[in-house]
Amino acid sequence: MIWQFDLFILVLLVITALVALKVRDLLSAAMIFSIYSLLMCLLWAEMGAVDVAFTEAAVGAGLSTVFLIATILRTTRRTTD
Amino acid sequence: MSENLPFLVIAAPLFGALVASLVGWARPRYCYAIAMVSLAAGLTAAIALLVKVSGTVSGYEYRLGGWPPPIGIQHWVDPLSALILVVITAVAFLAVMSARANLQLELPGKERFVYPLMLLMVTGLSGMTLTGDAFNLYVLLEITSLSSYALVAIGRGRAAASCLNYIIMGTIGASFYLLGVGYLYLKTGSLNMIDLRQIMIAGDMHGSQTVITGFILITVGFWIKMGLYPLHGWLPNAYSFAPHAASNLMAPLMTKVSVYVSLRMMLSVFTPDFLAVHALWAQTALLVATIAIIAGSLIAYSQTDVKKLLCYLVVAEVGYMAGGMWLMNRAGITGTIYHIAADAFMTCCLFLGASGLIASTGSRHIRSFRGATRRMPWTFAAFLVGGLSMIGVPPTCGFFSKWFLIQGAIEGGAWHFVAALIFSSLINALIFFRIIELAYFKDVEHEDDVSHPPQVQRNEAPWGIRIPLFITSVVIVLLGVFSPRVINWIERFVDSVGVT
Amino acid sequence: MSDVLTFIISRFNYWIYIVLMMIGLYAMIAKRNYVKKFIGMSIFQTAIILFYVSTGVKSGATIPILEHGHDIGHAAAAINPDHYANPLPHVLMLTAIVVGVATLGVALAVVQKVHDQYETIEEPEILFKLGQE
Amino acid sequence: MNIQYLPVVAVSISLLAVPLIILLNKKPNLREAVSLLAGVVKLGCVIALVPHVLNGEQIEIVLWEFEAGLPIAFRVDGLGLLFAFVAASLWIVTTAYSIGYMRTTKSKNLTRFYSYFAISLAATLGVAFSANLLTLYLFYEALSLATFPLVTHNGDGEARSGGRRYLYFLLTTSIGLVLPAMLYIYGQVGDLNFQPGGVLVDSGMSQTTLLVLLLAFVFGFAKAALMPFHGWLPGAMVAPTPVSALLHAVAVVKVGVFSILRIITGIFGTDFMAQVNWHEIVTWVAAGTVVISSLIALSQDNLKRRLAYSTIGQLAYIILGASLLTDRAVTGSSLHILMHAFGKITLFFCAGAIYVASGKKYISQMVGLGRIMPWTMAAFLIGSMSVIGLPPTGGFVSKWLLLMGALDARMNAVVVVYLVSSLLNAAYFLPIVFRGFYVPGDDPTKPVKMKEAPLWCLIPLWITALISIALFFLSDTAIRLIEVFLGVGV
Amino acid sequence: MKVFAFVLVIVTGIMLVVTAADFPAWGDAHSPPNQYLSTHYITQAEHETAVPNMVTAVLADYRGFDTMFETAVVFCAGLAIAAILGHEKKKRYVVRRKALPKTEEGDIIIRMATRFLVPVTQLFAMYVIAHGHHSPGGGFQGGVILAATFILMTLAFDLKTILGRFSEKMTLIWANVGLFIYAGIGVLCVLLGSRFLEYSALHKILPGTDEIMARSHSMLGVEIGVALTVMSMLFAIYAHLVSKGRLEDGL
Repeated sequence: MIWQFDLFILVLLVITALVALKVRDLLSAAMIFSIYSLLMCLLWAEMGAVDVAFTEAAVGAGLSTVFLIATILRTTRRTTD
Repeated sequence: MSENLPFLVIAAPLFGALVASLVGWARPRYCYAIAMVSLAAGLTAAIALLVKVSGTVSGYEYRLGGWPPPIGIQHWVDPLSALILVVITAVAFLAVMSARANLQLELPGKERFVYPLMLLMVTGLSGMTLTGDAFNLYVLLEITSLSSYALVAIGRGRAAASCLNYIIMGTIGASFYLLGVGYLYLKTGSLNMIDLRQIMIAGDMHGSQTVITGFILITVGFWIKMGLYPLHGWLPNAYSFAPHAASNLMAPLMTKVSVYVSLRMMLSVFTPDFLAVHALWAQTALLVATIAIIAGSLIAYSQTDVKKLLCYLVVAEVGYMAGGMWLMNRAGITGTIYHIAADAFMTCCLFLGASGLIASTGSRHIRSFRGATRRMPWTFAAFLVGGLSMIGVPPTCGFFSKWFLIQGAIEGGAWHFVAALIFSSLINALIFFRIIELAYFKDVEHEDDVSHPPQVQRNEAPWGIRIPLFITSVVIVLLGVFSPRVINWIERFVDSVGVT
Repeated sequence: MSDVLTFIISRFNYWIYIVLMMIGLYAMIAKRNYVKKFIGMSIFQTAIILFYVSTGVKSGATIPILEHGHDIGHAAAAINPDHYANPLPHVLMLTAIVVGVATLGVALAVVQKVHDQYETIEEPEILFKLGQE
Repeated sequence: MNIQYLPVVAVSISLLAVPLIILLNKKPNLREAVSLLAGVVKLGCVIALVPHVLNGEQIEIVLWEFEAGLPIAFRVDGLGLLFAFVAASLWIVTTAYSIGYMRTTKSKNLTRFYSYFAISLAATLGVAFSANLLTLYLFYEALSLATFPLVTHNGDGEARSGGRRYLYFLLTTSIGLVLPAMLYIYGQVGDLNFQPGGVLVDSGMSQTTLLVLLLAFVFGFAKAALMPFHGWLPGAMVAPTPVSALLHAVAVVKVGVFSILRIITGIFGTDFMAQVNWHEIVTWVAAGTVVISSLIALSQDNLKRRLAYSTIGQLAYIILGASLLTDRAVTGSSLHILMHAFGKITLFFCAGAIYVASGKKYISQMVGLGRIMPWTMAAFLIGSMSVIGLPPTGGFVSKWLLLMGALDARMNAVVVVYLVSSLLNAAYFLPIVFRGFYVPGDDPTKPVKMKEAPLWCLIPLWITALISIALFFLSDTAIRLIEVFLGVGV
Repeated sequence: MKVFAFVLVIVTGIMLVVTAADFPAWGDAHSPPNQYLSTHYITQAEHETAVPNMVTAVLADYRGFDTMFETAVVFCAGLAIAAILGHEKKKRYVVRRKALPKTEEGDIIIRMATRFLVPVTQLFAMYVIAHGHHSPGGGFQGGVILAATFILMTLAFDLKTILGRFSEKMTLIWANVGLFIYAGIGVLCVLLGSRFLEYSALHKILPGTDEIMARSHSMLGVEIGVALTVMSMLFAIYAHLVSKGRLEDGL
């Protein structure tokens, strides 16, 4: 376990979370959220929680994002928010 | 087999949901029968469990997977949970009994989803009552919430829009609870409720900041879930726009079970001693509850939509229980527990009555009560029993819970809470007498024409709604008449956790 | 000074989890777009998961799978609990992840239904249209 | 049959009659016969109890135990029996009267009317026989709810607003004041039974607490219509006259004062009250009510409203007497429940008879009425005399005792209040009779034709008028009952 | 709303930050959560269940009741979404086709790649399910991967085609089968005279096992059940979300 690496991911996590909520394009937001999940999964794997990381990779980065994209394409992509 | 009763209570609706979802694909008509059978089985098992618990000293444990408690998950059945379990299964049985008539009118063709979801919800609620494991409770809470989101969103019109708010608030509440449990886990290393209490007492952790924050998170989380006043925003819209079949089930049960869990956490996990240390909390909570009661009653009084009105009454009633449990004396806690049971039946009766009214008049405006005494005397009479109980008229059960709550509040010196309880009784009286007045008088247009008494068309609610409605109103009275026995039963629990 | 630094660094996970959780909470309440709200909800939930996983970490420990697992009963006597990460939070969080994705799915389905009815997924616009009804 | 069950039968007989009344919806004669029959049985039960109570027997029965030491129970004592006798006997008379009144005015929904009437009577007797405060409270509330449909019987806008006001007043005060006070006492003392010495003696409550409790009860039992909580009574006069007569001259309002008497004698205890020394506040409130309401009554033109204000004044008499705490005053006030009931119901019956026969509601229209309806007006005179307190009517006895009681208490101001108010009573009743008999009608030249009310109305009102006179001579038994209750000799 | 949310977040945040100072240090092997139950699971799991992956052992055995409801949550979500988005009047699933369409527009490379990838991925998913006892993975992860292969196919071909192979009805049936396997194993234990989900009772009917191995084997059964439910329900959720419940055309 390398705490510098840990720190790096943690900071990146905050940044991706903020960006995902900030971008005006929902599709980008979904993709950035996917990156967030992937980083999270990396962090957990590095903390020794391999099963959780595995699940998060499949679910957070994979399925959640697919669900989000499906919804965005079925509704609207733009937002003023 | 009798050893396995706790599991039967949960498994009956769960298997019912599975079978109903399968059968519903080909033969939606059979779903109703399956649901009724499985709920009846659950109710029977719950009653058997009650009988079984009455023979034990303090309670009865059931180890799932056969593992001893802190390692595995444990069901803990004591007088309190056995009582609440019977209430839940009984109310669920009655509410689902009315579902067919409502669904035929509202959502024809969706039976195959609605019944399994209802059954899953009942599974979750019964599980929450039984479980002795803090994390297991979260999972069951989520299954309950998910099915209730779906049951709300399935409705027409504004249902979906109000459901979005419900999902957000519900998730915040559940997540707060999860986080609170995490804090306790961090400090104690255990998830079993009884174990948590013992470790906290043994390690003298009641002053620990982590435990305190955990407690606050859990309490606030369940305040959101039960819809205590400033956090109630989701409740009126979600329950009033949900299909009647769904709101008949959700309104009586969801808030009550949240109250129960909150109480269980306070008494069985954190112990009254812990709460006594932080006197400020009790004052704050009582103040919030007082505001909730007053605000809920006043808003209810200003409503013209019958279901909205009932929803705000629920908000006020939640204030009763949230305040009552913080009185932390024997009468207060007894009153709260009795009120959980009483209010479940009362709310069920009122919602059933309202749905019957809407089914036969097609309107949900309060004016549709006009002339109800002649058009639907039986439906209205049963509805009225619920209303009188809400006001607190003996011998309905509403009187006795109020009796104990006020007594507890006087003992605890919480005069503002006494005032709020009385105030809300009065407002309830105003509300229901306004309805009675509408039902009695504003019926016939040709009032002056004495020689030809107008022929009023009988327009009772469908039998499918009327039968459960009658049963509920009878139960309300019986619960009142047999209140000494129920109170004795509750006091057995209250004494065992050391509330004085 | 170094004490404070160690204190801060040793709990860095916890600080970040709080920041992420608050970001999520803020988004759930203040964001107007419902998809954004639900992204916020997912961030909120993963933050809690991060907290749980962090409680189970032991410095210098490995993943919670026995090393000589294939030969059953072989090294059982010599298991040192400090060598393996705590498996319990992992189990709990597996469940929490599933619950999270299930909630997200239901929420998004409701968003689609609302979009069908009101042609928008922005909260103020929905409220406006509800007011017009 | 065991004597214990008599009070239960007395209370429940009218409840049992309700299903029969509903079943006989289509057969008015039978329906009313059932009502009368139930009334007779009820009165029989009550009278059968009299000798037992006079012998000093304890008649007590626990119906249902709500919590350990807190039962729903009946206990018969002199005061309760006296009140029960008033209510039960007048029910029979009123039922007979309402047959005439309701049929002549062609009222509708008579089944509902008789049913709720029967329920109200059950609740009234329940109050009379209550063994503890909880039982009393429950029947008190039941009475409020059961009389609501009667007050709003006409169903028009006026009736509804009057009924709403009625309910708001009664429920607000009873739930808002009596219930918390009762719970507080229960929490502190753990006993709500009416006991001769009161239950609060050894409670160690502070003076302020006791004052608050006393005021909560005195004002909380708003059926007693003590000012400023009297507003519902004139409003409730929109009800049909039989209702006003029985409920608002007898049952409902007397339940209010009866409850206050019970509180003073059974919960506080007269001796303890005297010790605590707060009773004078009640005395002055009641005295004020007596004078003010009499003055307001003078200014009323609507006959029923004048009677209503008169009732408010007479009720305050009773409370005033009770608050003096001397034996003779308390006896007098208990007796006044009986005497005033018969006098006032006669007056109400007359007002109703006048309305039925001539359609007149206002006193200013009643000029020369004595020639058209001599029998009615003669009865009115007797009723007035009883309320004013002139011999040979029952009212004289009770007022005399009250005056003596005030003298015993050395409250000369109260003596003055009694005398002044009696004069005022005379001032607002006697002119009606005088103008009825001696001032000629609109057109003196026109020959006067007698047009009396129907016999079903006339006979009951003469019965009550005659009983009013009879009570002057028969007051001994009543006084004995009260003495047994108080354990004193006057 | 924004100001309110901001204040709320700051207040909650401060409360949590203050509390975090009270936490045991991060990575401390002697903090309460890492001592009490953790020690038992780490040292005893293999003795008691014969599964070296402690996560699987805790998930499927010690806390098997949780996991059953976790599966039920997925099931519930699938039903919920079908209920919310489902359209009643239309025909709900298309006629089953024998083969994938040969000539359609779209990227041939993607389709060919999918054809190669799907079997391999599904094989891997089965490995993940079956090998969950010894390596990271298990029923849930495997189920998600299986669902992902179906989603991949809908992306490469189209939704109708795939629904022809794996219709909504089939997803419902398989999801039910999955949960029935799980709960059924639990009930079987009851019928054999033990408590719910007490797998050791199954050694009476599983040939050649003792109580411990029975636990290990039952866990595999349970994992398969989880995988079936998760696979079919997640795919059904996707199918509904991507077509707004019409189940006709996907992305």
